[in-house]
Amino acid sequence: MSQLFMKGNEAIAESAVRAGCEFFAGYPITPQNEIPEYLSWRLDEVGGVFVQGESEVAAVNMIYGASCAGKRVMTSTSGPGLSLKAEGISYLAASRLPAVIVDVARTGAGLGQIKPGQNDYWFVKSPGHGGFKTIVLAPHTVQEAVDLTYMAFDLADRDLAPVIVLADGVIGAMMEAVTLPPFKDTYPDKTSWILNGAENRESRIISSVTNDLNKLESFHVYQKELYESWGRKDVMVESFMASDAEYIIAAYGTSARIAKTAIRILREKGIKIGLIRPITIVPFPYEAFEDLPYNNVKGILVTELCIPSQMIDDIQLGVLKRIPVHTFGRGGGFIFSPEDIIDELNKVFSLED
Amino acid sequence: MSQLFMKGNEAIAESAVRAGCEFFAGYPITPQNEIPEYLSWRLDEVGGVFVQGESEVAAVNMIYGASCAGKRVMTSTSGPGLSLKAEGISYLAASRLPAVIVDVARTGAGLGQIKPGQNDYWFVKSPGHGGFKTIVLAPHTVQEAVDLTYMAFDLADRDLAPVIVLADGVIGAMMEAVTLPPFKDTYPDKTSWILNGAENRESRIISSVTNDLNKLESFHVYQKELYESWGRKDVMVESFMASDAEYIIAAYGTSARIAKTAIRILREKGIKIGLIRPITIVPFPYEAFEDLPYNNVKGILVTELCIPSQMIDDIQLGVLKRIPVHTFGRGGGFIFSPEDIIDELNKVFSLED
Amino acid sequence: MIKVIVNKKLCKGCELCTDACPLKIMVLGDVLNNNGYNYATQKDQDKCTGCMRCALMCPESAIEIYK
Amino acid sequence: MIKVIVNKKLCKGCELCTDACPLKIMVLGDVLNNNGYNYATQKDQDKCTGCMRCALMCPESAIEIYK
Amino acid sequence: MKNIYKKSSIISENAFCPGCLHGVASKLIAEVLEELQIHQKAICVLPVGCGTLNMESLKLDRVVAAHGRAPAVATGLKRSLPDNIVFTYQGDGDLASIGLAEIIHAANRGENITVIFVNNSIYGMTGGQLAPTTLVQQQSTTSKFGRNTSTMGYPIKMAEIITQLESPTLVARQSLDSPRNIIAAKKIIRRAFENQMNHKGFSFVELLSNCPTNWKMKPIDSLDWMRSNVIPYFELGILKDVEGGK
Amino acid sequence: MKNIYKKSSIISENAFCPGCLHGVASKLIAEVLEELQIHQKAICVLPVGCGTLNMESLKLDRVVAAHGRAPAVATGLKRSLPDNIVFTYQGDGDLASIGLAEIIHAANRGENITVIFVNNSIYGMTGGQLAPTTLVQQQSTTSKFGRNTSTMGYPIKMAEIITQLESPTLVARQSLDSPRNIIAAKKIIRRAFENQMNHKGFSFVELLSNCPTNWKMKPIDSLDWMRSNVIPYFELGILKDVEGGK
Amino acid sequence: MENSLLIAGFGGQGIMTLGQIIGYAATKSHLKATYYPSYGAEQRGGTANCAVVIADQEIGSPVRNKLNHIIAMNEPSFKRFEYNLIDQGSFFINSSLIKITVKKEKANVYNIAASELAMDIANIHSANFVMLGAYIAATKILDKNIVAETIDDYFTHKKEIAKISLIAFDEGFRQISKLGGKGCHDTTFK
Amino acid sequence: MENSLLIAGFGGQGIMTLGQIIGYAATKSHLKATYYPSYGAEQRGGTANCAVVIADQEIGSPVRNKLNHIIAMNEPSFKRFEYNLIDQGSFFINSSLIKITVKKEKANVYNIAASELAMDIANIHSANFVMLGAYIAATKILDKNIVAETIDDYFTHKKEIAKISLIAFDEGFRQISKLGGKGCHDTTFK
Ligand SMILES: Cc1ncc(C[n+]2csc(CCOP(=O)(O)OP(=O)(O)O)c2C)c(N)n1
Ligand SMILES: Cc1ncc(C[n+]2csc(CCOP(=O)(O)OP(=O)(O)O)c2C)c(N)n1
Ligand code: SF4
Ligand code: SF4
Ligand code: SF4
Ligand code: SF4
Ligand code: SF4
Ligand code: SF4
Ligand SMILES: [Mg+2]
Ligand SMILES: [Mg+2]
Repeated sequence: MSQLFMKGNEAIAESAVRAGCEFFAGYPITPQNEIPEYLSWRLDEVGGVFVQGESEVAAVNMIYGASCAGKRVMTSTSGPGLSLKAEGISYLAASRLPAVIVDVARTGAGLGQIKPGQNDYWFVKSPGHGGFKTIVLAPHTVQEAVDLTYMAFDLADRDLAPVIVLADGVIGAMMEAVTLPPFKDTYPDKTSWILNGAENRESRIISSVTNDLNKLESFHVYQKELYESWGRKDVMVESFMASDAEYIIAAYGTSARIAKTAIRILREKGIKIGLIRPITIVPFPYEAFEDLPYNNVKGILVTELCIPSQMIDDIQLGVLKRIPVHTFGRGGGFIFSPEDIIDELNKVFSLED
Repeated sequence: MSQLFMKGNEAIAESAVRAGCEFFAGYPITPQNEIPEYLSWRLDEVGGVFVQGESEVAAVNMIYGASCAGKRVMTSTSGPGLSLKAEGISYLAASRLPAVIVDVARTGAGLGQIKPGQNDYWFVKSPGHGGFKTIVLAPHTVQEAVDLTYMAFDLADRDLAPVIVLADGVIGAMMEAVTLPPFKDTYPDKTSWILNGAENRESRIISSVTNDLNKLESFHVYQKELYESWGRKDVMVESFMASDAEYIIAAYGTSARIAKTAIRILREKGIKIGLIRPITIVPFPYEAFEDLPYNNVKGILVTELCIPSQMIDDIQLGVLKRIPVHTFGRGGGFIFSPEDIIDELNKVFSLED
Repeated sequence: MIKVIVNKKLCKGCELCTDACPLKIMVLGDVLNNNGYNYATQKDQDKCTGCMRCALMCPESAIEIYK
Repeated sequence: MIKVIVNKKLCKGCELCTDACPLKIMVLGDVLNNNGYNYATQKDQDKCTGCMRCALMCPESAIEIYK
Repeated sequence: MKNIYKKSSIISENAFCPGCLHGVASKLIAEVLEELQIHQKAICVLPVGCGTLNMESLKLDRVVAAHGRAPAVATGLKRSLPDNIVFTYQGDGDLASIGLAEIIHAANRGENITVIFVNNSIYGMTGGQLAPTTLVQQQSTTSKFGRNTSTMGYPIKMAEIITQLESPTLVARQSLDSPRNIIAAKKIIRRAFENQMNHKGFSFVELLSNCPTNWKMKPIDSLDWMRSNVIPYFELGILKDVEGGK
Repeated sequence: MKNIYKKSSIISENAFCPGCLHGVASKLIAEVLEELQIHQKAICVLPVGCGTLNMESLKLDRVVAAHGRAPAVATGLKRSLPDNIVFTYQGDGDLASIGLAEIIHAANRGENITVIFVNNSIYGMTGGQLAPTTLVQQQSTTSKFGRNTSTMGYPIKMAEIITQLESPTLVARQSLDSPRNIIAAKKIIRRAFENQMNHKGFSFVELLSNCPTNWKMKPIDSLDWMRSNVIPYFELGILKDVEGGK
Repeated sequence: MENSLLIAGFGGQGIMTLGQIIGYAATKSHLKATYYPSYGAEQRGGTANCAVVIADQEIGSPVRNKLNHIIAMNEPSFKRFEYNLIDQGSFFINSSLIKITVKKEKANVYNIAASELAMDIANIHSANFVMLGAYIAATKILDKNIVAETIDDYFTHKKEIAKISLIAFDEGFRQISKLGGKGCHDTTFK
Repeated sequence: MENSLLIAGFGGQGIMTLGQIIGYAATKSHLKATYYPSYGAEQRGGTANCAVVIADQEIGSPVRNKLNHIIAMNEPSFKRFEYNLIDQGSFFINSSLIKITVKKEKANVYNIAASELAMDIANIHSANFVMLGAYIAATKILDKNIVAETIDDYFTHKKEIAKISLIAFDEGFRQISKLGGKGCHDTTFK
């Protein structure tokens, strides 16, 4: 497979095309603009449909419609746009419609700044009203962004549910070599539930509302079981130099790759340090933290490109306060360097003393 | 003080008026319609302003504007509308604008059902993009809805931040006797930051964006400190018959008052059971669970009017898996009865055996 | 001959047909149907011209007309 | 007498003034300012009629005119 | 004997209040789709509002859109299934208030869909609040003393606004208050669906309706009120009809 | 010597690209506010878009609204501070796309505010995507082969739509491409603020502008393009002017 | 004391009004009370119901599935709630519209031809107040005069309705007082 | 091997193009590479910069604050990043626009009058390629021919620009090769 040097956003877009995405609706927002820009001509080439929605609200509801028709659908956005899609994502989840939603996160609440940040972690854990969850995949390289986007379509179709790919401004804007996946040629059969006219069959309804409260409650029970099943079979986590580690960095996405450099530097100095990197934010790899060798591990540093830490609670649900857990982050769109992480480790754990 | 038999929604509205709310913008949605309906004439009586927004998005941005002018402002909604307000709430938080947001929760994601539910717990924990939090107050009686709404305005002004009152369809729709608080006559002085024309002073800007990344990062650090300060001084929790309890029910809002009836019934049978009721969802009363007498308490049942449980993680962050924690809920808009809770307790703890 | 049949199960007693009938021969009866509505009936079948106004107006499609 | 003064700090060398000047006496100079722009200057002060077209057009309000 | 008027086979018992003209709007659509023999190709995008109640009674493929977003959902559907017949059924709160951007942009893009807009001058489903279409001085639960134009503005004329746009090919307004107008309404609904079948683009049919429950009137009185207040303000007729389409 | 043209004291160095007419729109507002002596009462509601860049350079009380929501924010401000001068400054993506419902409803309610609408036919800030106002066949980063009317519709004429509504009292369109038009634009901006001072209600001024960066043209070429493409489509003039107001 | 009552019937039968008036009257009587309307899609046409709890101490759950009293105004609600009545609970039945008999054992059943009685007084719309009168007479849960006052207050701007409602209320009260009278018979311990 | 380069200058000086071309060329050379543009509000007017990391193993952080190499095209970026250069790092300076001297000790400094040289070739817009030539010549981090090929590919639809860019690239390369030549002097270990 030949390697292409590609921008993260464009690689995500091309991966979606190869995964069989036939319908994309989006609305411009930095730092993800290359996704709609690329798809605006690329989908046309492969016979798909691109629509620039009049807003994020419209865009998410357009993919809602196209998903009803059985298409593989995607939308992408960043922070403020994700807020505007909250209602639509909730509708997708409640109507059991597959869809892929890409969030290329930036920093800060409100308008914030278009600079990168890992600020949407809390939000994507339940990105809308009504108490639902979606699978959230968090790539830390362009290659992984490609692979997870590709996979997201399959997960969405498997569960008939929206799936979120949570990238950040660094992943979206950077270029890196990637191997693109092949074009998908088989897709799950959706003929049993999609809307395409009630010809020779009973008419159907796709709806997030029902007057049959028992049916609604059954759906809530189903949701509960679905989320539990994710916990059993869909957790993805990378353990990097962590098996003998006395200190653990917990990080996802861009901050994890920065942490890797820090770890390499420290390992060269003989310090036993490793990384546990959640690849799925939902379902969260609690077990990776529950099952740490607590006789050996002395402490954990959670590093994120945001302030305050948003992952800390999930980590503690695994660690259960058995060892010290510290947090380190930069806000305001600043990106910490490997050296910054090393400094912080020295500060909280007196590593190199 | 005379007692009035009032509908929860109207009581919340009148309490807001007495707290000095001068500007309300909303959009109809069941089960909170009596709030805007009441305020549509009531605010006029007291010289305030009521605007029916063209949508929830418009409504939240209207209060954003009025808050810039230094007014005490409120909006109210239910589930789907809260999703649409996510971006605006994030802007309020990032622009440091005080505002009160009432969510009278219903059941289900998507359109769901207008029947009551406690389905927005996850969502209100970070109701928008960008990694921010708001104080969330959760009343379990109409009186408490009145008191917490009244208090919400003061908290919002103290922190220059949005505050959420999380009620549910039962609290909103039911009638109960209340004692209304007096009209506020003094308010915090906001002249140092509001917009009212740069006359005899420097011009000002209210904004959630700044090109000065250091300033933005300082704000993120400030947010972190603010949230930590809430944890130290703003936690509210009710402990009901819990001091000698061997079994604890953890519940908030309507499910807590149902639990109280169940507890009274069981106490009459000599069973040592009590309730820990978070009044503030954010900041969550972790300590109440951390500091349980674990030599005495045998188990916890979390009861919520939703499926799956949304409060369980917060409880575990306090309990740290030291004793069994079970969850019980009804979805689909069903309301469990005290007897249902008792049955569940018997099932999981063999209480009455 | 014209035959106007009101489906009493569907009728909600709204009286729109009684209003629409130019001859005022559609009326509400005294008896309640299962949903608690006094349903419509035609009181003077012979006069009916089959103009269909009643049926067109009925929001419940409760009126069928035969000729 | 008319005096046209370009604030070289503000000028972004967009040439809108050079286009707007009916006498084409506004031109960009060779020197870069601090922001890296070749800024505008008036090359033939005597011809200037003070019509203000250059100043009206300037998005930077970089042109002041004295009479 | 020959049956000269019968219930369309694609509707069943509806859930509207007694005397609500939503019932008439819905049955006309059912009749037209059946007559044109396109009911097996049709997909109905329902709104959030009393129109949602059609979800139990219209026997077509249906989807319930988020409040106001039916035109966006219809866009996604129609672009995916260009050979199906896609239409939205929307109320005035849904279409003219929260969903204003969506309807105007779908119209402006010239989506080849049909929009049936049931304008009853009020928020029916939520209990009678002011709608953008509520008449001047009309009372509602959020305009207790009547619509005050100085703070609430004037009733929005959606058909007129849509007409302003380049792309739409058929824009009309009819009323459901009388058998005669119902016949005219059916005719224009039929035209609107034929337009879509002929790939002529965006059609918009506004149907003036009532809400006896929230107008707090007996159904027959609500018709009188429509005739003396609603219809004079919202003029009936075909506002735009581009022959041949685009 | 007398200074006959100088920089308004309420603007400082702006952050727009070289040759961007946002600079002209902003300076005209500054000049008018200063001339009317209302700059100390004025509150500017900025959009999300290149107009946001005014946040560093306009020395007035300012607030940055969420993308498209400036009219809602202005509603909240003006209803709270009826004696201040409240205006929005919005781009075409902001006002005509995501914020379409907000602008139309603020206009329909007749809010006593002034709206300055800088229409540059593109999303400037985000790097040149198709806007609702992008001209037919015009290229953008999301319409690589030009605006295709059959899928993207036609450029929306906002001033014409606002004119349809009952409440607005002044609606006009001018262009910033030439000194002559700039003078006319300033005049109408002044009228729009006077309107507000006189409590006449909603005023809407659309200003045709450029985006040399994303049109990928030299600034002076962008003016030519405006003259030969933009202005012919978006006709200049006063579309509505209700004397005496309400 | 803690008493749970459910009132159920068609939309339009004044179910909610009744529940609220009982709540107001209880508050006036210095008792605790909650009123909870079951709102929902079902209101259009189908059944409407509300729950009223009266107690002398803080009320926990405002909704109960063990009911002390039921006022049933039509058949569907009769059927739906019959088995929620506790043993020894009281069932107030609008016998004008409900032709089924109570299957539940150990219930106090009061059949009141409320719709007919209301028709005799003025119109069918005051049937709810007939039931209220009967309910108060039979349960004595609230003082008759306080309830009457409350009705008067409730319709303070609708004097005519107040008058008719009070007559209907009295009539219902009378039916029980004179136990065994027309349209009312006590079927205790069936 | 892991090498971090920062390229900085005014917007419009072709900073991003340069970074991308180095990334493409590294990929072509079977090396790992990351390119990360600093995007942001500052792009309008102010400085633009991008980070390029080249390595023979998986690259962790694409952004470094310890830089092996800096290419500075204007003064503000010179000032901003000077102290991020590691000891023994190399500093490539467009001496046409930067008149300050490097204060940092232990740096290899290459002053190239890139803007002037570019002007001599065609126009100021190819100054970046002059710098690229110098950079490749001095660091030998990539093969000259592969970089030249990459430039050609990059402007595949803009033959004219490709031609000029290659000439500029060669010129920059030549400046370093003939070390000590016009506009270029090595100030190692200042
Ligand atoms: C986002 C959102 N906001 C508000 C609501 C509540 N809601 C339900 S229906 C409705 C409006 C109904 O009015 P209209 O569209 O005129 O339809 P009608 O019932 O009158 O036919 C509203 C506001 C909702 N479900 N979702
Ligand atoms: C909710 C939301 N969506 C999208 C964006 C990204 N965004 C920033 S500016 C802009 C549009 C700018 O275009 P326009 O309004 O025409 O202003 P211009 O820059 O052309 O003056 C967009 C889409 C955002 N900040 N927030
Ligand atoms: S119009 Fe139809 S529903 Fe109404 S009364 Fe007549 S038959 Fe019955
Ligand atoms: S068909 Fe005509 S005349 Fe006959 S009942 Fe109906 S409306 Fe009356
Ligand atoms: S118009 Fe202004 S900014 Fe542009 S070149 Fe002239 S003086 Fe400079
Ligand atoms: S004032 Fe008129 S003539 Fe003088 S330089 Fe400016 S544009 Fe030219
Ligand atoms: S509430 Fe109004 S619009 Fe809705 S069904 Fe009833 S009468 Fe019709
Ligand atoms: S991007 Fe376009 S609109 Fe924005 S400042 Fe630059 S030229 Fe102006
Ligand atoms: Mg309506
Ligand atoms: Mg624009």
